[in-house]
Amino acid sequence: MDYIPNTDADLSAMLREIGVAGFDELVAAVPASLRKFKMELPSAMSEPELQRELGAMAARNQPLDALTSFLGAGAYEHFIPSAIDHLVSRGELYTAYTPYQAEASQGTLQLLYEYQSLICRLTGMDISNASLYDGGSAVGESAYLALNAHSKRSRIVVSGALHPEYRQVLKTYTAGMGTEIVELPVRDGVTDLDALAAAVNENTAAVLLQSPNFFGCIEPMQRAGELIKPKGAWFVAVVNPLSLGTLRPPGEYGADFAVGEGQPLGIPVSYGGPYLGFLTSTRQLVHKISGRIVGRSVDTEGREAFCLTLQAREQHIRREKAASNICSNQSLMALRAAIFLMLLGKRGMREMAELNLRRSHQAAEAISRVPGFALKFPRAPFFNEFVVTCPAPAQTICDRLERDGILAGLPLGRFCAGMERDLLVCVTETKSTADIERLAEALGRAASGEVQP
Amino acid sequence: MDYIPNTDADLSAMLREIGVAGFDELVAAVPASLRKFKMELPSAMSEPELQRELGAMAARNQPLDALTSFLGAGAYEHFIPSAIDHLVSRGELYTAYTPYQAEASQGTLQLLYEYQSLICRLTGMDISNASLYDGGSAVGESAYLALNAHSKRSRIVVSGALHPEYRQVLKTYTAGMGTEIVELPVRDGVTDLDALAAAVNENTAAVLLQSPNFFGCIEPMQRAGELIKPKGAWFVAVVNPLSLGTLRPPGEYGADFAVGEGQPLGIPVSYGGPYLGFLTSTRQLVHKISGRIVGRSVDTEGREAFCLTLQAREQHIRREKAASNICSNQSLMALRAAIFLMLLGKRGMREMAELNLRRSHQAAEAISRVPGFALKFPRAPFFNEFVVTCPAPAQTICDRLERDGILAGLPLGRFCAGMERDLLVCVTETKSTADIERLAEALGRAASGEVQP
Amino acid sequence: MRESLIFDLSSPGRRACSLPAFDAPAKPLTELVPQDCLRQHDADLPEVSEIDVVRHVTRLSQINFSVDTHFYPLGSCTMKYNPKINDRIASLPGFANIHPYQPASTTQGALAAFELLEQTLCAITGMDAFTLQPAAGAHGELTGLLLIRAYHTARGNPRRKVIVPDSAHGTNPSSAHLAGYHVVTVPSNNRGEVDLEKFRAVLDDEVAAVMLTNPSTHGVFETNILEIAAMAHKAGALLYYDGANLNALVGLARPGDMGFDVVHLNVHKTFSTPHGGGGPGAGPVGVKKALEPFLPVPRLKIVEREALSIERKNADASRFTLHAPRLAWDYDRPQTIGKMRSFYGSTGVLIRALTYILAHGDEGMRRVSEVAIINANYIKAKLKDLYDDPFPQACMHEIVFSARLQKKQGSSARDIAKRLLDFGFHAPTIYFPMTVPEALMIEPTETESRETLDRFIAAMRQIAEEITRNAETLHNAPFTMPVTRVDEVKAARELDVNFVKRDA
Amino acid sequence: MRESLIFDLSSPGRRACSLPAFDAPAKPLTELVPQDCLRQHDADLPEVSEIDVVRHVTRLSQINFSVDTHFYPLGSCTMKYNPKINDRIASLPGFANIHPYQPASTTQGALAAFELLEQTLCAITGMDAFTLQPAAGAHGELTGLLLIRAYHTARGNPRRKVIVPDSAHGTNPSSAHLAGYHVVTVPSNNRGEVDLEKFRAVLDDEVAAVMLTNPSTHGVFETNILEIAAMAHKAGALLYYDGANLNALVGLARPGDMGFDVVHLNVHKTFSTPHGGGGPGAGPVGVKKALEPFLPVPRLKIVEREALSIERKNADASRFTLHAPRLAWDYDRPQTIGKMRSFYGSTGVLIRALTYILAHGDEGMRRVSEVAIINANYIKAKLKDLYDDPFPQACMHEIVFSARLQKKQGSSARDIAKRLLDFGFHAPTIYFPMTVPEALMIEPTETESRETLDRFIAAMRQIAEEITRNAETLHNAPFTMPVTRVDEVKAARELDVNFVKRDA
Ligand SMILES: Cc1ncc(COP(=O)(O)O)c(C=O)c1O
Ligand SMILES: Cc1ncc(COP(=O)(O)O)c(C=O)c1O
Repeated sequence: MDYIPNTDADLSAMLREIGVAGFDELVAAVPASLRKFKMELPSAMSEPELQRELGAMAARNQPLDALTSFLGAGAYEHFIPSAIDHLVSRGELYTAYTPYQAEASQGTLQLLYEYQSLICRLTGMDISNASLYDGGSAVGESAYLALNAHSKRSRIVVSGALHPEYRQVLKTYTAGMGTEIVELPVRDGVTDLDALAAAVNENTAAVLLQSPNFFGCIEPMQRAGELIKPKGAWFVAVVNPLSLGTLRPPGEYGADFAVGEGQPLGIPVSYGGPYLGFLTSTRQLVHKISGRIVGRSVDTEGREAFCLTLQAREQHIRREKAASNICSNQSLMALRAAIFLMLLGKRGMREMAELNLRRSHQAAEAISRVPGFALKFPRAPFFNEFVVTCPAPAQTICDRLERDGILAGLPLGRFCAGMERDLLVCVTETKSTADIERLAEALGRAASGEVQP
Repeated sequence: MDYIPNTDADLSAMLREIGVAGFDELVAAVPASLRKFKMELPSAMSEPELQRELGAMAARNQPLDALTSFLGAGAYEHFIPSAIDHLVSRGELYTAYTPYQAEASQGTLQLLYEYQSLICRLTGMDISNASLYDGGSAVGESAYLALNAHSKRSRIVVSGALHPEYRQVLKTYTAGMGTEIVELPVRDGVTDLDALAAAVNENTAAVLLQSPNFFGCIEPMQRAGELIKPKGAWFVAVVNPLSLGTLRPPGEYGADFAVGEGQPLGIPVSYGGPYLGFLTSTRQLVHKISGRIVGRSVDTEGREAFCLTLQAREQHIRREKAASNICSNQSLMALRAAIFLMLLGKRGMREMAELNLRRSHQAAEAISRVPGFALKFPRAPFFNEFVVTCPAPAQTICDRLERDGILAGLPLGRFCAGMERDLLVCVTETKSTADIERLAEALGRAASGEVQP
Repeated sequence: MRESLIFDLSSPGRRACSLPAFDAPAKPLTELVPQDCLRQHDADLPEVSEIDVVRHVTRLSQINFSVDTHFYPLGSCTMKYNPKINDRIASLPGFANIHPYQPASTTQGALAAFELLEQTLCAITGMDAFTLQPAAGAHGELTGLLLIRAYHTARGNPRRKVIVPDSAHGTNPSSAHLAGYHVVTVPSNNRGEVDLEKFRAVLDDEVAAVMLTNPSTHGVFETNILEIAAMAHKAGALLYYDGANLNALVGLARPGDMGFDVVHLNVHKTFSTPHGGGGPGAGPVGVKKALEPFLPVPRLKIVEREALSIERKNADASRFTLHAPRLAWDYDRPQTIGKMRSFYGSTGVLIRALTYILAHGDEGMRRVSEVAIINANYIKAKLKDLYDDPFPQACMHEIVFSARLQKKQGSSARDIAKRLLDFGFHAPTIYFPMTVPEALMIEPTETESRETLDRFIAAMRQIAEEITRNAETLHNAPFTMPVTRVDEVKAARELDVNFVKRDA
Repeated sequence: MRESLIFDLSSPGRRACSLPAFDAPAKPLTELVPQDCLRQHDADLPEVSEIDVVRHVTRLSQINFSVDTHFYPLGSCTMKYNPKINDRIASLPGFANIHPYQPASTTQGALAAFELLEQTLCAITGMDAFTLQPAAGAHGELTGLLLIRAYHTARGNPRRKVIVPDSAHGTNPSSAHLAGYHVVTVPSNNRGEVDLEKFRAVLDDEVAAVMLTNPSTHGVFETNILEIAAMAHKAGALLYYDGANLNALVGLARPGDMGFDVVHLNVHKTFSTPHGGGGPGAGPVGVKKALEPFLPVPRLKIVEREALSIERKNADASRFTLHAPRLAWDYDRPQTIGKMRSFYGSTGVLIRALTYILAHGDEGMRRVSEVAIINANYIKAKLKDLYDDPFPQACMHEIVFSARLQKKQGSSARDIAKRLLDFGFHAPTIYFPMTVPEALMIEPTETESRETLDRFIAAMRQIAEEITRNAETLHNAPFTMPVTRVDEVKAARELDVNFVKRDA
């Protein structure tokens, strides 16, 4: 099955018009030695076969709606209003390219402008770009920007409670830059601020803190900011945008950049992608941030009109001098987030964030009551995930619950040495009281099975 | 959860502008005694709750993609190209009303004109309306038209091999018309033509034959037509439109009306509806057919333009003198069928019909080889379904196969007295050789289990 | 740019779909079926690729008005917003991909949904039982009248007549005729209601039914409804309710309580299922106990008892759970009228209606009608100085103006309708009801905001103004649509309803 | 009619979504988290209803050009048709609703899909291993260059330089810079290919990599590619392939066979995943064996052996079956460069690419490139008399014209681009590559029909004609879009990138 309208007859006629004897004449420049290979792809499938065979492949996965999942850790199961899929599946939106021709792309442009404005309102920041790839790469990108905007500095200080995958991206991204990465210890679930104060020096380009952090805990961002500012380093806040329905936004505690993963805003978990990296900054840094930016302007008749702006920052103009190489971004995901924010609105965002807060605290209480289980960081405030210490290796507990169709959370041993008994549990608004009770009971059963040696 | 933008504040302001003290003043005309009731609907659900609870309700059904089904009998599992859903889910199409205002509805109108033309090409008839409700009601409707177009005649002759539900609709529809319905016997799977010749008289308004008929057999339509014509009765052919990819179309054997169920053309089985009734006729009968019809015309500047036409036939103008009461029809389903025919195209329709023919014959052969099973009507040609006589009650056989996730077909005892051992098996292009082998094996097992008393 | 006909896009050999090859030895077709059963030439369908079809339909869709793009105040049609969750639920494989003849053991979810919908419709209308089988309003009417005929027949005399008011929708007399009845029309009085005296005059013991809609198609409440019902019942006639206007009444009053014996509902109106450019809809029919035995087959029956709990306390907001009994289809109903269509009903449409009702709940459904009525009266209040308002009382969910005054100035209801398109509004229903000259029937529904209504009102006022200044120009409206006014006379005279390629 | 900003549609108290109530005793929030963690004022998001959002986005979408509505010959972007089956497969709950940290036992289908895609990409490119992690082409470049750095570092010296041709896409030098390299530009010769002598001159043992795309952004094949590869390898440099132009080569020649050591692919170009108005795409990176140890983590590993059979014989057309081995993620890769993003890749995008590849199969994929090349040469043949064609040889899948002649007459490439919009065609890429003055880079792709190309050619010819007659008028093009030319200077000077309501 292909999607090629031209038939052999069309092609022969066209080759005649081109004035060649055949296709091979057109590609005579390709050395003959290069043309002697076998691709050995499977033979073609018709659409009914694709539906059947790839449907069967999908059926080898167990989707979250067939399980009860308490997994989070950077990818969150949330309510997605049906109108989002309805709207983003419109061909005019999802089969368009980057809006280079403003006059033929006002739909995409206005929606991206609205996305930028909505993200600014949510984060309290002044400027947002039109998207980056995802949360992890947004962290990497923020390092590029910070280093670029502080061209004389080469140290980056990062919280040990930043998502381990994000930390890994940060290191990978900066491998060629001669950057010194200093990792701060975590105490009681949050970044050690004394260590922070000690680590930030005149050579520090940026300090990266995540809140809620990898362990679900809300960091003392205000105080951290106060320690960072006097040293002139950029304060990069990595935040969960959904949490900002109820938590203090980075614009209020002095962040210079706020970045993060936009997936909670109406984007399916989809096995890790495509997601949405968002990047915001203060007004001062507008010429330093990367990625597409849409501006509001007028047309020759003075009517409101939108176009890409500040392109002089970008790779296609600045080339090797650009602060970033980003070209294609995640527009359609930004559109999902924008529609999500429009639909949830002022009240809905608060309610949804509060529901997450309440459900996770309800679950934390319920689990704490299960003999053998305890909150790892009882003093740290948290949003929608928290760490539980188990009476047995967390992986063992999870394996047991999996048999009942429950994904109890993420065993932390894999990421943090010494935390083999710790489990990161996420409880969003998708979970009911009954789900939480089921989890607590199942944990109880799994643990009592474990007590006997 | 409601979809009402106006807030209480908006409504109060509006009531003030209307000049009433409150809502109750607006509805003062409603007697107080009528307002004292309790509706007792369940309390409101938010969208996340709807997704969860109605999702759970849907999950209590076993969809065909989780089973291997050989059910047909008026509702067929066929390949549906993905582009259909993509296109008909566009809001501009599915949230529009009947195109009363032609200038604001050219999209719907042109597509319905194309639907009419496509159906004419497929059936070989001259005229098609823009849809009726479904196959069963289309048969009822054809009786109204026949009786109306032959106002002096009151007998309708109908094949006993017409789908039993359609026959029931025919009787129900004509209950108030004083119509005499004569049912023809079936011999060897097809309508007894001698009986037909005997039954058609000068008082006969119409003869209804289905091909392929309820038992899957292809009727001798040509000969039937030759018997009907001389008596001046209308020859109504009830046909499966998909079969016309390879079978002779009603336009070639002299049908006056061709009607039927359009569901095989890209419409999901959806537990029986919404489906698509189609209605076609010869040019001679154009003023006699019912339902919306779209015509091609021009606008005041001479450009091609479309509008509803021949409205003088319809209920909103003729009222009690109209031949039909149809108002809303099945436009969106007609659109699905039109897109299906565009996508399958000339070659695809032939290939798909042939695949059905081949698969069903492959299955018939395979089942015939299973000890104890035999084709009921070995001499009658068939399209994609056929009747098998089982070595035990067909219901028992089906119940056994259901445990293996196979729906073996429709046990006919329910519809036809004396056919308790007969099973109507449908095999469309969705079935593979492996599926057919699985069915044959399972039948073999079920039967051998049965042989022991 | 005009969009070509799909036939003009066709080019030999192109195709959009391929199919799996037949993977077993393929005999010649004529060994399977006789040659004379087979088609000699392929049907002359277009040969195009997928991109052609997608562009063709996408572009055509863009030149349509629709609820998703425009305010659509089409009277009697209740063009409310169609929530997207409804489509999502209806297209779950558990609903969209089940066969009507699957064993009940594999379709309990669908049966439960039907049961729940029947129960909620009973609650809303005050009727005792519902059939979900009819495919649309008119189909529901025919069902209802055949039920009435069966009822009277069972009592010895099917009776001969059906009374309908002069303001009735065309489907009412038409349905009555198809059910074998003679139609007697009763005129309206100057308040737009049934003229009670004239009604009394035509009511006799040959009247099988009186068909009304309430509010009437004049948009006003039949204040004498209880009296009419009493009179009809006294004469042995049944009262039939055309549910097209139910959007005015939900939670406010119930046809069942007014004395109606049979009602049909248009779920594509009151219950928000999309109209699809003409359909599909669904027209469930509700009846009082006495008519239940006659309902079409099959009916739902409870095989194993267990409460069907659709209750969810607001107070403690406990989770909604459906404790469904085991259900099955019952065909064994000796008094049934039979069947109105294949299978059970338009499942996909009915699931949407159920989703909508469950979303709103008791409070929400009540609010629907309240807001629909306020919105209509708001338009009435803001336009009645410029457009003739034939009935003095408050309207219900829609308002019927007459463009009599504008007609005198040289512009018709049609002109006004066409001109409205230029302002980005769909036209009201025009020339219906036939009792009102130059009728403009405006139904805003509850899903439009005050701001939208204000913009509509401003447009209507500007049009009235334009007419005062120069009525002539409106004859050429609309000015901004993809086509100018379409020649309907030519369409009917030089009938072209099936594309035939003109030879080159 | 202009569509308002969503903020202007907001009205206090309106809402589109409600949420379930919290069904347990609700403490004050401050008992859960300290007051100073909480937001003091709600974020100032719009308050609108669902119908507002649906109308807003639907209407805005209608004023976009897109592949689904228009021919989009945007050079270097491969705006081919996006098959609808791909979206359907990607949105199956089995793919769209699985969590990246679910146990492998519950995601074998996804792992098998990744494995199969890696294998097919290897087959198409002639590389030995692929990572699916990168999110786009530029991201793939950065990945590739970091791999190259790791490779050289492991050999003792990361080296300092990367050579790119002057015609390279901006992302190439930019990516090289971010990977810590100094960029050396090599000029093209008059056939649009790398100037071999100049290349030799800059090649030394501090060159880590040479980045090329082939066909180059001039749309022509690098005939010296084997020689370039040999020279680079001899100098110890690696060869990097920018896969943006792979649509010319599938089944025709493979970068792996040409000597490329690292390639990235743009699945949103060659493999038909929709571009979404700017993204998401995906940029898988393929490498030769020697670089495999450095690939980002995690990698797929086979836990339990069993052949992964992706073979399906054409001959007997036996059913395609995937015999998948048991797969898992492997993080234990000591030489890895680390991670380029969270999790594994853009699953939803990758599934679309896989669906596309399986649909075409071996033959079909080959035909893709053949037709893409014929279509481009057809345009070249039909326009080269009017538009300057800087390179004499046949082009590959795209053709770069220069509007030099038109510029002399007073119209720029930009004017031509804007005027094309009026004809219902998206504009070509303009002013890229920078090596061609007034560049018009036209890429038709294989999914456009000859008829569409003919209409486009006619439009281009008419525009050339218009310029000859009156170049001035084109300065005001487009004339038929929802807006006239947008003031980009004002946009940058009076920056408004975040809506702030002007006070009344
Ligand atoms: C008052 C009234 N009755 C009946 C009908 C017929 O309903 P349907 O179109 O669903 O058949 C309509 C529809 O327009 C109507 O407005
Ligand atoms: C030649 C070339 N290289 C690289 C890229 C960058 O790819 P992406 O936009 O996917 O990051 C592009 C995209 O336009 C391109 O055309």
